[in-house]
Amino acid sequence: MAKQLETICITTGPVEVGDYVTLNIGPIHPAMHGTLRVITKTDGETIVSAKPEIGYLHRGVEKLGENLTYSQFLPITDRLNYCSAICNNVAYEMAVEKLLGLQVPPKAQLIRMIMMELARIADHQVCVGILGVDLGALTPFFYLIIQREEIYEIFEWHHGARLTNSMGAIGGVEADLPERFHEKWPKLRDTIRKANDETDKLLTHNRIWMDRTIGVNAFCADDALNWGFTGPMLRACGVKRDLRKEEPYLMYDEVNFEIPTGKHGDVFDRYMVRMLEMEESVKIIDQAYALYKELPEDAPLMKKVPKIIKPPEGQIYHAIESPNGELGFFIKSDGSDKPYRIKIRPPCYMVYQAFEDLVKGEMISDLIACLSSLNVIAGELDR
Amino acid sequence: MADWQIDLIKVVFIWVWALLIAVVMTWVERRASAMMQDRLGPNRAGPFGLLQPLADGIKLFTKEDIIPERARKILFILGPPLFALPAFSAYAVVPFGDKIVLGGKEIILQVSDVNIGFLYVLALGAIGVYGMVIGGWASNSKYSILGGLRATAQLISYEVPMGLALLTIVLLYGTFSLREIVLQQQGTFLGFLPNWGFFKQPLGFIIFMVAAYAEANRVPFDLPECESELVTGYHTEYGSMRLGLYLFGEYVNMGTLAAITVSLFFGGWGLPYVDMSRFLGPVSYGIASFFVFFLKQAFFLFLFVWVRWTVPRFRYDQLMGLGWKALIPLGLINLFITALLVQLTT
Amino acid sequence: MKFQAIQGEGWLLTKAEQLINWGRSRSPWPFPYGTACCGIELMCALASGYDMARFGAERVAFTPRQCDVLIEAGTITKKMVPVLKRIYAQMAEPKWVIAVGACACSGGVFRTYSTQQGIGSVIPVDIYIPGCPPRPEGILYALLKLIDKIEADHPLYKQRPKLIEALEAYK
Amino acid sequence: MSLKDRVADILGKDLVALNEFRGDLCIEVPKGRIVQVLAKLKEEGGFDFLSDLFGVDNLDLYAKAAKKKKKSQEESEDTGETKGKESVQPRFEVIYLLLSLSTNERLQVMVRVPEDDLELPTVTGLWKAANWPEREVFDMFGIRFKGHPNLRRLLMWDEFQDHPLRKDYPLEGKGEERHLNYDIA
Repeated sequence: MAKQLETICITTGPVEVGDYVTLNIGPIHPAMHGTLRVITKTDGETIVSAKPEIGYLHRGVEKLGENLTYSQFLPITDRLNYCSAICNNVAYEMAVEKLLGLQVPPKAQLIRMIMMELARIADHQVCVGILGVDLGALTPFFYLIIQREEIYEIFEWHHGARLTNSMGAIGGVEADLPERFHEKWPKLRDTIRKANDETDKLLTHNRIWMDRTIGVNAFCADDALNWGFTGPMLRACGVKRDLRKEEPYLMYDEVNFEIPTGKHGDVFDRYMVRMLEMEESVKIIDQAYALYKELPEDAPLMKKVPKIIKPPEGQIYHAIESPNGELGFFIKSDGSDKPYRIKIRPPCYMVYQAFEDLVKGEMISDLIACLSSLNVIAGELDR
Repeated sequence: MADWQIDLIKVVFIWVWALLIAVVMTWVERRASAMMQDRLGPNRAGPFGLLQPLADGIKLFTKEDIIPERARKILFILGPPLFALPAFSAYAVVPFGDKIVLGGKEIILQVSDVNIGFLYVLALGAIGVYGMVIGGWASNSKYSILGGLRATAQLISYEVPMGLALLTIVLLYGTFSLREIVLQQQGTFLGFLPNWGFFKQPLGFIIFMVAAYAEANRVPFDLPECESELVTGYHTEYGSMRLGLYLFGEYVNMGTLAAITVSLFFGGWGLPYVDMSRFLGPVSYGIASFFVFFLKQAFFLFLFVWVRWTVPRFRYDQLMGLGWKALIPLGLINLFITALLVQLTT
Repeated sequence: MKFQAIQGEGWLLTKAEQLINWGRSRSPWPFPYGTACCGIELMCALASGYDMARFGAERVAFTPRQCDVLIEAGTITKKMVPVLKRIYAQMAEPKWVIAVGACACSGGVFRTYSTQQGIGSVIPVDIYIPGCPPRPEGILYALLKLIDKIEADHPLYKQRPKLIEALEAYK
Repeated sequence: MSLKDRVADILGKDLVALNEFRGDLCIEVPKGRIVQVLAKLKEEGGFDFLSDLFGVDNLDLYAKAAKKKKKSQEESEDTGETKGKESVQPRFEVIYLLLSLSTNERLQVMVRVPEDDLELPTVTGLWKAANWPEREVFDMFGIRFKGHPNLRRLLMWDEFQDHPLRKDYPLEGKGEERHLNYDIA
């Protein structure tokens, strides 16, 4: 049998002949979301080993950061996790602000919060939708995508871009919430809930969906912490940890929200955590919007920042809770107008390195389900 | 007209009909899925995009034909026709109408009333599998062979429950001929229910339906293709019209299975409670019976599409588990009970 | 004289070419080679709001054998270049390529050691879409432009010189 | 007891330097003792989560400092300083970002790695999370980690020669191309 399998016609890479069949999945494969690649050894359909290979989208962002000024690097951060670019923008802005030692005015903080939570919803919608597609249920994906378009509309009103937003600036945000946001938000809240509801009805209690997700790739909390998991992945394992609560930034300590957690860390728990988080995000936006309305209309949006930003020498690390988990920026400054070293700590980098542990002994179909539930975004994985 | 001429006309008619259903189904599938997903679907080729299948066909015909260097060439070429032709052939025993009187001659609307029609259908269904397996194996690609292996295991294990479900029908009606079975389903029983296989064998129908979805390679049982895992499964290496034949064969297969379902469980051409032959002329009765049959078939074809875009896909071991642990025991129990009832009542 | 229909623009051949072009332009099945940010916009273009399926570009298959249009959306790194070349080589003729976004066109903002500066130097590209990333409307517009291009093609003419040569030898 | 005192207490004489900036504490520890120090911090200090691990190349920083010093020296003509002390300063730094899950405190642990001895012991035994970051540091800076289970290039392809994040590597590269030879066996 093995002799017949020597060539791989579609994919590339070394081929081994032995008792196990080496199956190369990716970098171009429907479930690999662009540029991921896993080299698996399978015994029939069971996976004996799965070695992820990354770097197919390594664009040298960190090196680029060392050659651009602080403000110029902001648009580059969009291209990290392109599903929720705003979270990257705000994370970077906040890191530089920490380096400069300045506090952003409250109105800017609230606008950042609202936009970040919208981006979180958009990100989770893609993740859940793609998970459905990879398990064969295409229709929920379309319902969620329509909803995402509405969120994009708000982004477009606010800062003129759909996907790569480059929202705000170092020191605050440039523009107030758009006029139309005030009418749009109550409607949008209902439609987001409706889309989630439809997805929920189509998937959550579906017998096949339950069979495919419950108990698949279950992971225990100790291992997850040892592997450096953060975000929904860690929460699905039952650890109640969210940087919005643990190290509150912006004004997250003034709003009430729950941290949904799972129990077993399986695909179903990850799916449920993401679904519930969308609901929490809607709540956060509601409260942040109420706080926003209390502020006077001409409240400042920007802190005064010099045109050429030259932070003092020193090094800082600042992390926020992005949709995938802890997104941190380490910046070392040498006193010039360019950062001396920028290191990005992407959340899915740590998650994806545990991939072999996650899928060993499962079947090929589970590998696909697992990968989509991790929500690995190649842009921030390879940087 | 001589008998052979009539037979020829019937053969051509059923062939065109099967082709048409498959062609229209590719359009229906795309438009219906678009409808369910708040989209429009193809609407540029012809009115409502009705000519979309034609455009696809022209494109596939004029596309470069690639046979991978390391493929087994003869088998690679043999695969797609081996998949599509048995599905066509199975139409031969489908009674697509009652009878029509033309020129004083009574014509049965069925190409051939074989007295073992049942076995013929099952046998052809089993041959169709070879098209996939050979295609998958001959491509010499790992995704293809995985698809082919899945096809083998899946389709062969689902033949068994399907056979068990069909056996209950045979027990019930005491014949292998499809036409006989349809004739026996006319009228009512227990006073109000149509005399359909569905009402007499609900469990058998469910088993048959599940097995039919598995036979037709449709979601939730489309594991040999499985777009998100095996790229496109057994036909990963196929392009141009060879691919066209595979895609086409799938729809022909669906058409056959829908026709068989209608004949066995839903009274074929007959309407419930109404005997059309009483108030219709001999010619119009023949045509009407064909349309009734067609409408019933169309419903089941749409059901295929409906399910396809609603549910997720099974995993391989769950699929086998469902086949061997649930459907086969159920089928056996159903067979036993039916045998007992038939023995007691006759 | 005998071969006028082949040598000149005969009625039959022109009609046949029109028919083929009609078929090809109505069903450009895409190969969504989405590597980065533009992949998300490509996804939006395929989904409900914009619905690329209207133009027949519906059957999205990830096997190069079955696709007509390679939609390359996103950055191509130097590590990825051999893969892209191979995918393109595996596609069956006739094939077209759309380069979506600044990265695919020219490398975009990523003028770094690991990024390929535009895929045009690696594979032939038919349509370039600027933007970082382009809106779904941009992708649809590119598809329409590609359809125009296909309709203006001469699928039979390409082989005609060879055919004429063969027929001349026959005389 | 503040974090600073606690860390000083735990590490004792392993603590080479301590630096606080905007509330972020960065400690420097000797290169040979890094695994022991991190184990101690994990066991006694409660820093049970490795957030990240990365390298820094200080080549330009030292060059700049040397230039500045030279300039100031020329201006003041102070001959008391010994020249060339900067050149023996270790070129690379590797920084371990630690996090305490119970108290939410973060700590940067830094080791200096000289250019002539680019080797560090691996910490994959303490945290599995160090696996890929260590590979990345090797890929980007050329620092080898002794005992790492699979020390291969992570982001660049295997045949790549240089280490791109070093300061003497140009941003636009040296024109490397990747070629694959598919052997059709």
